Amino acid sequence: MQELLDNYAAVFLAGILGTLLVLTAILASRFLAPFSRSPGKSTPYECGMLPIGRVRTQMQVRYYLFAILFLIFDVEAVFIFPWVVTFVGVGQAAFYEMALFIGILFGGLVYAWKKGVLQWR
Amino acid sequence: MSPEEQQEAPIVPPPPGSVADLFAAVLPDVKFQAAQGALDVILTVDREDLRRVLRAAKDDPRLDFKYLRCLSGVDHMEAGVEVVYHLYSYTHKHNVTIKARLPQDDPRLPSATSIWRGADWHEREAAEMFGIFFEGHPNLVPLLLPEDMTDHHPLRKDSPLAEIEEWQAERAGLAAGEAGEAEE
Amino acid sequence: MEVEKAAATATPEAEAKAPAEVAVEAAPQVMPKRGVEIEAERLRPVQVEPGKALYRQVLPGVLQVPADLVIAAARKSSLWPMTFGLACCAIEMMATYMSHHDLDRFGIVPWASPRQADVMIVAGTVTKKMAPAVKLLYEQMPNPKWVISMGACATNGGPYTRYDRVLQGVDKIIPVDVYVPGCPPRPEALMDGLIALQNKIMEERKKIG
Amino acid sequence: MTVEQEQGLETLEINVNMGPQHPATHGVFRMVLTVDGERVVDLVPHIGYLHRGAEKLSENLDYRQAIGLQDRTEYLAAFNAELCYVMAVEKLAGLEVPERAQYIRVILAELNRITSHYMFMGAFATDIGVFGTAFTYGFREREYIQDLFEEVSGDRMMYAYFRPGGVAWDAPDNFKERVRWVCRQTRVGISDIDGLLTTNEVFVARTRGIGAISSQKAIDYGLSGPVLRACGLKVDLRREEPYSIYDRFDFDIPTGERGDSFDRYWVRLEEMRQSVRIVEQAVEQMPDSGPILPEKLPRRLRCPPGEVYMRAENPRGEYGIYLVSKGGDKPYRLKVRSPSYCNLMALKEMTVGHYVADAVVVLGSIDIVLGEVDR
Repeated sequence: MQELLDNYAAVFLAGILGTLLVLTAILASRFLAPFSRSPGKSTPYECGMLPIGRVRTQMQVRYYLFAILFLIFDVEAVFIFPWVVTFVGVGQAAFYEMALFIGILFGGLVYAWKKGVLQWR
Repeated sequence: MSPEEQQEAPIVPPPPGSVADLFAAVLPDVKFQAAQGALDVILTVDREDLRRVLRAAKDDPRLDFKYLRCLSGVDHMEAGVEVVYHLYSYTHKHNVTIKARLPQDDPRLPSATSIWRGADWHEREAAEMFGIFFEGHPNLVPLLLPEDMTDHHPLRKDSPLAEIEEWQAERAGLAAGEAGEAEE
Repeated sequence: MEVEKAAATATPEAEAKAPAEVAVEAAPQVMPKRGVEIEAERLRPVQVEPGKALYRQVLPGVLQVPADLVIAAARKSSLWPMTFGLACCAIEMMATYMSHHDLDRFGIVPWASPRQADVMIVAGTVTKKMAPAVKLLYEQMPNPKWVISMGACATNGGPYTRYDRVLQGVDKIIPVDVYVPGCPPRPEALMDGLIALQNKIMEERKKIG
Repeated sequence: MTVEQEQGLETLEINVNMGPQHPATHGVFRMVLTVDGERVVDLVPHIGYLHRGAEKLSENLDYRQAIGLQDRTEYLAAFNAELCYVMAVEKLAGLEVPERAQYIRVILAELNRITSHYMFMGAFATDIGVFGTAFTYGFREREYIQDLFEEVSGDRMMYAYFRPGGVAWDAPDNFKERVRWVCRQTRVGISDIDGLLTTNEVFVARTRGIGAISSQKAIDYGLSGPVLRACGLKVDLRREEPYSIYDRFDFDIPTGERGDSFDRYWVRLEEMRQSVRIVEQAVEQMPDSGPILPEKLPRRLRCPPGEVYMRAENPRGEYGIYLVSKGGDKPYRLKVRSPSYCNLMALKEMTVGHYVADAVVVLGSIDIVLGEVDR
């Protein structure tokens, strides 16, 4: 029970440090920088020119496909990280399970590739 | 230098067999005033038949001036505004300079963009710098000056140079000079 | 062809148009008559409010002096200039960034967007058509920000000062901290300007806040 | 303007403003791209953000003073611009340039072409995505050549060293050894960049077939220089209308096949090698001593009335000086025919239909210098 608690203590500590880092990153500039508001500062940056056109434009539908594909392989990477870290002590079976996991996702990628989603028509 | 000292260039007739004779052969009914410049032959044409001359210069196989080198405006004050076309042919490897002089009060000229696509910006620049109006130019909007500045023609001889203004940082009190120290 | 007729003028455009003429698609707009006076509004100097940092109000006086020192030392040793090359001085500025005259050792990293930049090095001639863009870029930079006017053109118009379309000095529209002389200034001169800016930051640490 | 989609979901077109302050526009060039998703549908270039009136000011400077403005107009290859302007004045005034001065001029002009192409290599590769590496290579090599320029003319970029009739003062005594050393160093630099980029698979994939233009269209638009030679035309002013002493050197003219961005890069790379060949031949043939200015050069040069359109082969294309003189010591009208200005007219023709990322590549491949575009 004790080492279980220790494990969770480590995770808990990592969580605190993570949020602390993020908070200082955000609040430090708010706290230290002499902030001054001006009309020009709030306009979106367009290489020095006043912005053209409207912000609310319907985007191309193809961007959605790229976003979904990225999401899938990003989540896959999240699952691979813990596996890689504990790879030595876990034993043979984990390797084949992960191979199967990656194989299925690779199948999805091949399907998307053949469908021509990766090409910007 | 004052206008009195300005002398006109002496008209030196071009050597026989030069481009001027080719032009005379191709367009017999157009009267050219030919002269030999430092490098190429210069033909001065009236404004009325300029378009036909340029069209023939490009399409006629004997002339074949497919390459518009440069199109520039020259302001001769009372003597009017002059538009100068420098043409070159890659096949015959010969050059020509075609000039058209416009009266100062009515600087109007048919556009050459339909003949050479490369004339587009040259004409827009000549238009905004000298106030020449090119008829038939698809988009005669100032190019080097801001788009909405249409009555200022800097390259004209009568538009003056700017005076040297006082340097900001020396003038006391203006924020620009002492921006470093934020006011207490 | 109808466009030609629309623009047919008094001159006897007599002969028939050659059919092979490329149809000119847009009608030539009649140019709106607008004068030079609209420039005045575009060239008005930028309003500058240096703004007050929170830690100055919260921290008691005795703690502010070391805080200022640390913050100013941090700011001066990581100046991020916005790549704002206008003309010939930009090539000399790039030569200064590159390995031969390396600026990375000062912690100076050229950055493309004004949002993360601290210094705006105005390298080149500021024309009146470019002035609104310079003002907007300066406003879009977060405080604290500094401006280095590199070269004679940015300081007072340089060799082009007598032309009426050139702004005689960028300090007519935005406040300038360091003027670097030269046309173009040598890389060593620009480095000297940046070091002068660093010293200026250290000297004025109490005021910037 | 909405764009119909196969699935019936119509999307609006976005106006992307690649404005005056942009890392990929090589200065203050602005183009408004109308973009349908990733594909460029329309492109409107805006120039004039660096219009400093060099032509208007030259009308109020005498012939020697206007040399400084020519350097600042074409600031990447100042020697070539000076050479073209100075030859125009010599043609008008009928001055004879002594031998040694001609050789010094050709050597410096060709070396300046190499520095300009180095700058192109760095900027073009950065546009493609080889961020920084090619820039550091290019600028390292430029420094070697700029050191030589500084020894000869006293300045790194704005030389004002050529004069109508020759050069201002004689080159230093170790000029020949220094030029030979710089040529050896340049050959190493060229092979570095060649090895880095030409066979780089990503570089070729990003530039082959992008921004292609046919040779008829190129001539119709008035393109010149490497952009025109990339379309397969063997056209070089140093060979067709040899000016100065270019007819004494043998060098060949590299041409591309398809006129796309890779060919333009490749033509400039080969041109650098040809320039080194020219410089090496020029150093061998150069007389060791001799006058550098004609004897009877008047203090205040007055040109007889007349006009001339002098053209020279600049790194970017045909750089022309149309000089009108009405007597007196000031030019009456000085028009600079800038190659980048003419090459930019075809930008829309080359870019529409490609992706947004390729618009940056096409603009980079034309290699514009804004001082010369806006004059």
